[in-house]
Amino acid sequence: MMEMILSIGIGVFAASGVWLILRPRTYQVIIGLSLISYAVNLFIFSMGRVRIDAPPILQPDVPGDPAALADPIPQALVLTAIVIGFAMTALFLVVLLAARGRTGTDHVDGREPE
Amino acid sequence: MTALKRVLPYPLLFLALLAMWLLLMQSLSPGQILLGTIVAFGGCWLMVALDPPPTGLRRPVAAMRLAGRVFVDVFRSNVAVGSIILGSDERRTHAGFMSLRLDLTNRYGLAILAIVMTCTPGTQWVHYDPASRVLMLHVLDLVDEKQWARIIKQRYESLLMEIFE
Amino acid sequence: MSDGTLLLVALVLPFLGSLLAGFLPTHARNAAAVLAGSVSLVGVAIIVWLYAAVADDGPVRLWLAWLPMLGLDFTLRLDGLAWLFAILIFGIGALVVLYARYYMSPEDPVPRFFSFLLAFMGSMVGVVVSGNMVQLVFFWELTSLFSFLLIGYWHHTTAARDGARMALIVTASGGLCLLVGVLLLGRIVGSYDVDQILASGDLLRDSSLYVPALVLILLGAFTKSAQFPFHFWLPHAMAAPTPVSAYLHSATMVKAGIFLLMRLWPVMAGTDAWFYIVVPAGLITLLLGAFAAIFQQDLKGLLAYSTISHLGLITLLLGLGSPLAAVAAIFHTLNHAIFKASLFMAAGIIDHETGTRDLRKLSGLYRYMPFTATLAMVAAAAMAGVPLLNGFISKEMFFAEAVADHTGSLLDDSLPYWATLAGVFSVTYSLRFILGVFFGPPPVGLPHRPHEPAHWMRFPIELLVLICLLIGIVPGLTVGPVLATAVQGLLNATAPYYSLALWHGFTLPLLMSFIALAGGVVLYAALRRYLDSGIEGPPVLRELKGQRIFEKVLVTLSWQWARAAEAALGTRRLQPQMRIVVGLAVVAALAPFLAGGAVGTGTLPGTPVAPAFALLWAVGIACALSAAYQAKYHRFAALVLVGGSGLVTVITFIWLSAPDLAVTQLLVEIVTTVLLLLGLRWLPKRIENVYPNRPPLKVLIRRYADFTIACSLGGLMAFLSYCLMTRPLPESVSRFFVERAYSEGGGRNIVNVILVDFRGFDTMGEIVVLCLAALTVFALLRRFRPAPESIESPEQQRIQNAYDEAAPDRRPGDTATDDMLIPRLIMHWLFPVIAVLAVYLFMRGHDLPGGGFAAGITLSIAFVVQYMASGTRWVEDHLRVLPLRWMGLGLLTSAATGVGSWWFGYPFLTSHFQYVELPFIGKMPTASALLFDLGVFLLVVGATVLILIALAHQSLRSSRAAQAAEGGE
Amino acid sequence: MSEAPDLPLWAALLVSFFIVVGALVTLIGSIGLWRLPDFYARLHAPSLGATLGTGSILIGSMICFSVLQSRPLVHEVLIALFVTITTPVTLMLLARASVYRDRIEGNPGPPEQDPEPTEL
Amino acid sequence: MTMPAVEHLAILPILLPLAVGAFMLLFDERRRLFKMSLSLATVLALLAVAITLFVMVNTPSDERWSTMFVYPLGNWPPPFGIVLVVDRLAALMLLLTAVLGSATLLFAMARWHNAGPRFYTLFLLLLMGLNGAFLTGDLFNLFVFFEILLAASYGLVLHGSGTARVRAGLHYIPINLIASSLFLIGVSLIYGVTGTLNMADLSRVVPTLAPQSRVLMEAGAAVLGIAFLVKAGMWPLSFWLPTTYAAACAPVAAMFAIMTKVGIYVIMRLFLLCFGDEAGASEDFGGLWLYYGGMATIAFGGIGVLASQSMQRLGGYAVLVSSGTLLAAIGTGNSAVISGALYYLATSTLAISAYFLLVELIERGQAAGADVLAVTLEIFGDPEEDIADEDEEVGVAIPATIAVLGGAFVACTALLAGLPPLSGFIAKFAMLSAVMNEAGDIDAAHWAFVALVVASGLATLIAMTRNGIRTLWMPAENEIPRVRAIEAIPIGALLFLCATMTVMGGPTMRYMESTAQILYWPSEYAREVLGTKPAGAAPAGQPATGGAP
Amino acid sequence: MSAMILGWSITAAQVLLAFAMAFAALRFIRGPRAQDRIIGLDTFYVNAMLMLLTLGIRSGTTLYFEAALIIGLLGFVGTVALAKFLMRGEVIE
Ligand code: NA
Ligand code: NA
Repeated sequence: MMEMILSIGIGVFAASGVWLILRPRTYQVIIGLSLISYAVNLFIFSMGRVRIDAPPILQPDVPGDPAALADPIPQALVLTAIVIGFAMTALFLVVLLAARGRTGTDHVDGREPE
Repeated sequence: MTALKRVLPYPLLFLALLAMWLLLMQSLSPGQILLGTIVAFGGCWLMVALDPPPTGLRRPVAAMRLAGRVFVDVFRSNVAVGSIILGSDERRTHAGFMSLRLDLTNRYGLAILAIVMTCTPGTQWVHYDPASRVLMLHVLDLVDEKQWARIIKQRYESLLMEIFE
Repeated sequence: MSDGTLLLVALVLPFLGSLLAGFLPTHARNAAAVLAGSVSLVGVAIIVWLYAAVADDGPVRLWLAWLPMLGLDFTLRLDGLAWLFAILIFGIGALVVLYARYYMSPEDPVPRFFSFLLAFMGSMVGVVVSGNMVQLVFFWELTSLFSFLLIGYWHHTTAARDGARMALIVTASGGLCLLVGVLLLGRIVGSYDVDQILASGDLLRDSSLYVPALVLILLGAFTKSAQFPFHFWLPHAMAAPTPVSAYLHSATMVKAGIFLLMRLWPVMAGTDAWFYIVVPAGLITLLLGAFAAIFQQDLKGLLAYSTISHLGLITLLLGLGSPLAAVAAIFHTLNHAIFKASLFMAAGIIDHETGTRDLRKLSGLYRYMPFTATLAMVAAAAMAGVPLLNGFISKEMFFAEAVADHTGSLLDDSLPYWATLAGVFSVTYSLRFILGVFFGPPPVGLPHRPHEPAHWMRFPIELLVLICLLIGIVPGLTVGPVLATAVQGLLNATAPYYSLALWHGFTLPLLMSFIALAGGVVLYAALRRYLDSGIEGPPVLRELKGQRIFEKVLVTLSWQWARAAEAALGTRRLQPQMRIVVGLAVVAALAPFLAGGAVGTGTLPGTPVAPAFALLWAVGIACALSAAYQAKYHRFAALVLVGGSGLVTVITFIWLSAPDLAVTQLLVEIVTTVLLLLGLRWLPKRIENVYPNRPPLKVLIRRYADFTIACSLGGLMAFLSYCLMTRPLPESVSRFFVERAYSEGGGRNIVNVILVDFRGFDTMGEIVVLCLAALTVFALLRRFRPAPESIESPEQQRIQNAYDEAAPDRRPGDTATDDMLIPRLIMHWLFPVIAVLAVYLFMRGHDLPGGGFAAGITLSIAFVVQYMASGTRWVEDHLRVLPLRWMGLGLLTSAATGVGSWWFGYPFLTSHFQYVELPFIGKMPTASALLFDLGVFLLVVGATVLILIALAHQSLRSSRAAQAAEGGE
Repeated sequence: MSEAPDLPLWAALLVSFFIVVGALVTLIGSIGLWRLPDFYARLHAPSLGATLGTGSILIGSMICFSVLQSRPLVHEVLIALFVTITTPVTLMLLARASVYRDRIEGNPGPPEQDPEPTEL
Repeated sequence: MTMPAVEHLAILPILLPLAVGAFMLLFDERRRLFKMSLSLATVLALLAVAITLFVMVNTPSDERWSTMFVYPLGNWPPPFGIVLVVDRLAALMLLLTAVLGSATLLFAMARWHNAGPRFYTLFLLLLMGLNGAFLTGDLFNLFVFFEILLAASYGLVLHGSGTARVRAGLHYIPINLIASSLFLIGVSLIYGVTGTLNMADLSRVVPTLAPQSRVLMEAGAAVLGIAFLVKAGMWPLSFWLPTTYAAACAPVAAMFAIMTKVGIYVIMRLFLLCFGDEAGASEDFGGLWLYYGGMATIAFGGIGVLASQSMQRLGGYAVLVSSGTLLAAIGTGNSAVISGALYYLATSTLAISAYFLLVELIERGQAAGADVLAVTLEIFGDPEEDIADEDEEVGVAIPATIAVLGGAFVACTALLAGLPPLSGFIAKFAMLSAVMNEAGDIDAAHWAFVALVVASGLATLIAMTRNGIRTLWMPAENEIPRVRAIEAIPIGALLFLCATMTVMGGPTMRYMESTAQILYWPSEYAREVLGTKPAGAAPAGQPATGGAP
Repeated sequence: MSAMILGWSITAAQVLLAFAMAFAALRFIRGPRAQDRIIGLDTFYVNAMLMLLTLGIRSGTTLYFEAALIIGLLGFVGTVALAKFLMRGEVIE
């Protein structure tokens, strides 16, 4: 079942991401955030259920039939989420670079643990 | 000619972009042609800012011949490399580097040559030194360096020089 | 003006005066004093004027709506009890002002002093005239606040700071308890109004909440009135200027607690709980204070402990619960205020004129200041309870009440002995005060040569001592009516019979008085040697310093324990915080399942598996897991692996009918890769594994915990998404969009129509986020300071440049140029191609996958490709990109499109589209949404380019910095 | 597996052939990526997918859509063109970078100096 | 029939800062005066708009229900399109934001605006995000506005750069990114179960859900709740907060006083809308968590206040105390408590904001390293010796600046500790009296709430006295801080507002009461929102049959 | 009949391509050198593009074309950046 595969995929992405955001190095965190954002995007997407060959794009001169098309709302939400996720990745990257520059370490606390 | 250049700096590029637009739009309607013209025109002017070296495309026929040769070679070398990949371990041990001096100096010609080298599996452009005009290659099946040098120089370089110089 | 209004004036006037005084210039000493004096005198006048009304017609009231819904209205209520306190507050206030005018040094910023004093006076009046208990608490806390400022007036000394802080903390905490107590009162009675509360005695005493309310209210009263065990703050409040002590610790601040006990006496007293809490507290305070007072070496310290002792006495009297005891309490309150104020002032004069208050240094002052000495002696005698002085009468009443039977308990029966003992002590410390200061050999080593003070400085004492005498000799004539009114106010009923006569015959109390007098003299004689030895504090209790204990407890509780608790309950590290956030999210999401029952998978038939899809996800999962594994030591690998996961996501979007998502995700993927790579250069070299063999157990446990958390969130998300995917879609708002995307939104790509029309507002917000991120990146990078070891150019470049330098015919950078020769050419020519693709994506977005965002990212990739091919300098010589302008224009375009609909009378962002007939082209749909999308496009280009380029510029800056450093050497 | 579009049999066969061949060639290339012994040898492998694999599948796609929509649909040419133009950029840089790295680290593989030009 | 022009006011709190912020991007950073005056004009305009809206929701008109109006963006009818909803609560929050915005912007103009590029745009966009979050009636749009205000806050936290700020950002940002991910998970789950994103519609759907769907919806709401609670600062999700607030520059920290309130606001709104009395089986879902979590937060905040060495950090913990109090108050589910809590919300926001501004002025004159608290002195210092040393008991004439700062500090202390005479006292009294006057016995939980509120006030008092004495009363070798009028005026204005709230306690509290009552009436809210019809005939190109199917 | 043939062959092609992707992924998971990973990713991109094309053929719409086109034209950007980083230690100089 496609649903099962997709949900397992979401789970693994999320788990890997969470594992990484719990690590001590800033780079691990940003990679983790990327993975989590994949997982979350797919999760949102999955709320529209699994639809194959039904992109929410209307054929010319055919009235829209909700049953024949994938749910467009989750897709629209994911699009927004992707953009915001990108913005945040960029921002966090620069913050971690700044922190690395100023504190001399790439530890998430801005100082090496004793 | 210069007047045309002033309005339309890169006519070939213009045509290419227009073609690209029409292909993308999958349409030949007048509206799309008009729109494509505008877009392609804009694209050309963008290119002006980058100020690339002048092209010297001279012989379209030679270009067609080159394309034909490459097409055939691509096919052939795909088979060759495929058989090496799937063949015995021993067949995969003949790889090696080689160099050859090129007579071609036109950058566009070199670029095409690079594309050709890459497209034909089995040869890989590694480095070209414009000062000494030496091209270093990596060849997957380097049994006879001379033969590879011959193929490159005779099958491609000569045609490219015809086209660009 | 009605009586109520007059009362309001009396209350407001001090605050106004305070405000005014606050604005006087720093050394306007006379103006401030005149102001304060006038305010006090007007207060006295108003209160005196109101006496007739109070005595004849009962309480004077004023009611103003404040917070009626909470039962808190601004209510003033002046009954006999309040009247007595009010006259004390204003009267003694006036005298203190006069005294302070002379006491305070010209260098002191006196207006501030008077400002605080007036504000305190107002608060104190507020406490006594409040007709609403919450309002009383309101003013109660104000007295704490202003007394803090007064005690801390000389805040350049440690003693003043500590004393003020301690007083504030103790009394304000008491005030908080009082607030809760009053809230309980309100709950029981159903009102905070004093009249209603006074009318609900039985209801109150029968309530199950009576004891908690009582305890809380008593906490308030005891802290304020310095009852044991909260008495310790008072001696340290002596760090205040003497006028403050004379005011706060005779008539006002400490009497607020007494006032409260009296105010609630009719409804709360008389129970066992009351007796067994109040009486012991009063008794211990009485004895302890008196005993400690004997051994003080500081004149004001002695008076402070004596104050504590007298407050204990009053409390004890109130605790007894009999009306007569209450009469005695109120009378003693009055008397104590009078003689204690004069004594403080006298002590202040001594301090002022001699420069010290130390009893070890003071001696024989009588010959230098006989007049002051006489006054002080009279006042001290009143304190000691010598006949013909006011203290005597109230003390007699106290003794009588001590003898009388109240509960018949052991405590009750033993009271006469304790009372007598306290009398003995009070005689002793009074003697000590008189004999130690005014008699004996002439003083040696005083800072100043003593002399009589200015007459007007002495005047307040003269007046007060005169009152002591008058009350002491003719009590019935002088204080009788006032006392009667006050008693009526206190008891809230007709007063019992009591006599103010001096002579009641040979009674037990008289005997006790004589025993006290004689015993006091004997005790003083016996202690002479010990006292002269100069040891500070009483023999046994010397080591028991309230302040030290308080500070120690306070520091332990409020600092050390707080620090420890903060560290134990919180963390400043990121990892635990992340663990908690994720862990709690899992718990929160699972909680409904525990409560609401298990939820099975849905009924929707599953979609048949495509083997390639399964295989694809196997790859995706492997990528994610390896990324998680590699990110620490192989950053580059992790980046590539995340790219792999991203691509699997992209294919999934396509597979499951979401081409728009795929396009966008793909483009973002590319830009993100470049972005992270740009950052990678500034990260430190990864040192190798610190635990080459097996990590320590602690680390292992942490890793297992993290693993568990990670798996649980992953499992949760998998479970939830599976649950949802196997359930049929609910009837959703999507139908509306699907049906109208084309007819009303003018686009066939429903997702894009949602983005730019139905939910265009989201998109506007989303681009604002992108804009903000770019601005932040820009701002941060302007101040970017790379770590020292990453300033120099990367190893590859150094080697290649070194090679170029070594070769005679090459210049540094040639190698790079050679290597990039052909890629650069190709990448240049791709520039217009990618730009055309961007235009295409933009134009088709409304009908097919694409749109402003995708187009914007595409165009910015076109720029980035040029930067990669030719380097920052070259590109910026050839292309002028002003990303901030693009961003501004983009946002403005989107916003303006939205505003455009106002013109037609529609809400913001109402879209408008129609088919336009264009020459050659034919019918073209033109939607305002396209303009909106143009804004999105412009912003995305600007923001993305800004982010990437700002990062890229750091290399330039740091290479410049490195060159500068080299040049400098 | 029946969701595929309904084409005339000849077209279906043709399309099937092209895409299966293309996929197969691509797979062989990718296997090469795995099987070939060193990095420089592996450099040759992706070209299979990028040229013959891509070309074949694109031809399949062109046939399919041209038949489906009854008009020549050749926009896939663009993909072929773009892939052809862009692939060398990556591979050239990669090969060069690898040579540098190997030389710096003294790995066997690339010669210490560029080999002498082969003269014909 | 077109839309009445006055209704466009609803969008202005979002549009105005956006447009001006964007406009300023077109100009170079060197045009400071221009940007300064433009921004000031904008925040003042926002204030005017907020006041107008505030008055409007309080002025019943014949046509509409008296207390709210709905702005359908894009003229799409709810629940399909996004709507802005101006009701009493939203108007109150808008007003607070505008007040804080004006005060802190004025303050920032003295010096902080120079500390980094594009301050004004960041600041205005923060206001946009806040206003949007308060106005929107759509769950996903709320996410977007959350992101706007967070993104702006990231920029503003880092404004001025410096190690401390960067370090704080290094925690603040990822934690909030995770919270945002949770937000998305929650929202999408709710959408997946209910098929709607409109909050009013949601309140209509929730009671009708089948049992299993209800559980799934609640799971979504719970995850969403965690996201909000991170922002609201509930223990143990709030450790980032004091560090962040302490690191941010003063005007930013002062503006942040309302950031936690956004979380509170949303929780209040959604909790009462979806899990209120009319929510059927889901009634009061999560109430206990809020209650106990809130109390834990008060306790932790109080501890932190005591344990803080720096004044800014203390302010951060005061924020936690305030959040905890509000959360617990919401958790009681009692409308009287909520109205007190709303009053408290306004008071504590103003007070904390004033405090952060003030602290910067006070500490401006501090010598470096003066931050280390002289607690040891308290234990080991010998007062007797000190008297001997300082025998000349003459006060030091403190310059007027210190006096004014000191006065303001006392006012802030009173406000934060809940002491008279300012509105902090009334706020606490209102909540406590509501809790204690609930029907039935006062149970242990309520006693705990009362005790915690009182104890936290005491803790604040102790800590602030300690800090105040250290900075304002210790013999100063510090320079007297140079304070400009535009720095003092905002503080004065904020404190003056608190004083006004005390004196005008009756009307203010009445407003809060009616606000709370409306919150307890979700069906009316839903009716009003969902009953909104698009304006007039559809524009050209749209068929005239607009409206819900 | 023809749909079935096409269906099966598309499925077969997809499986082949998925295996191709798996091999490419194996290379970038295993390395051993950074350049191996990049080349793996580059191949992965091309394979993904082909996969998208087969999906397009199966659905009979050209809606998925844009995504494939973008990989074709822009897919190299990421790998070029990686390669340049390897070569020069910096993506943009
Ligand atoms: Na090749
Ligand atoms: Na490529």
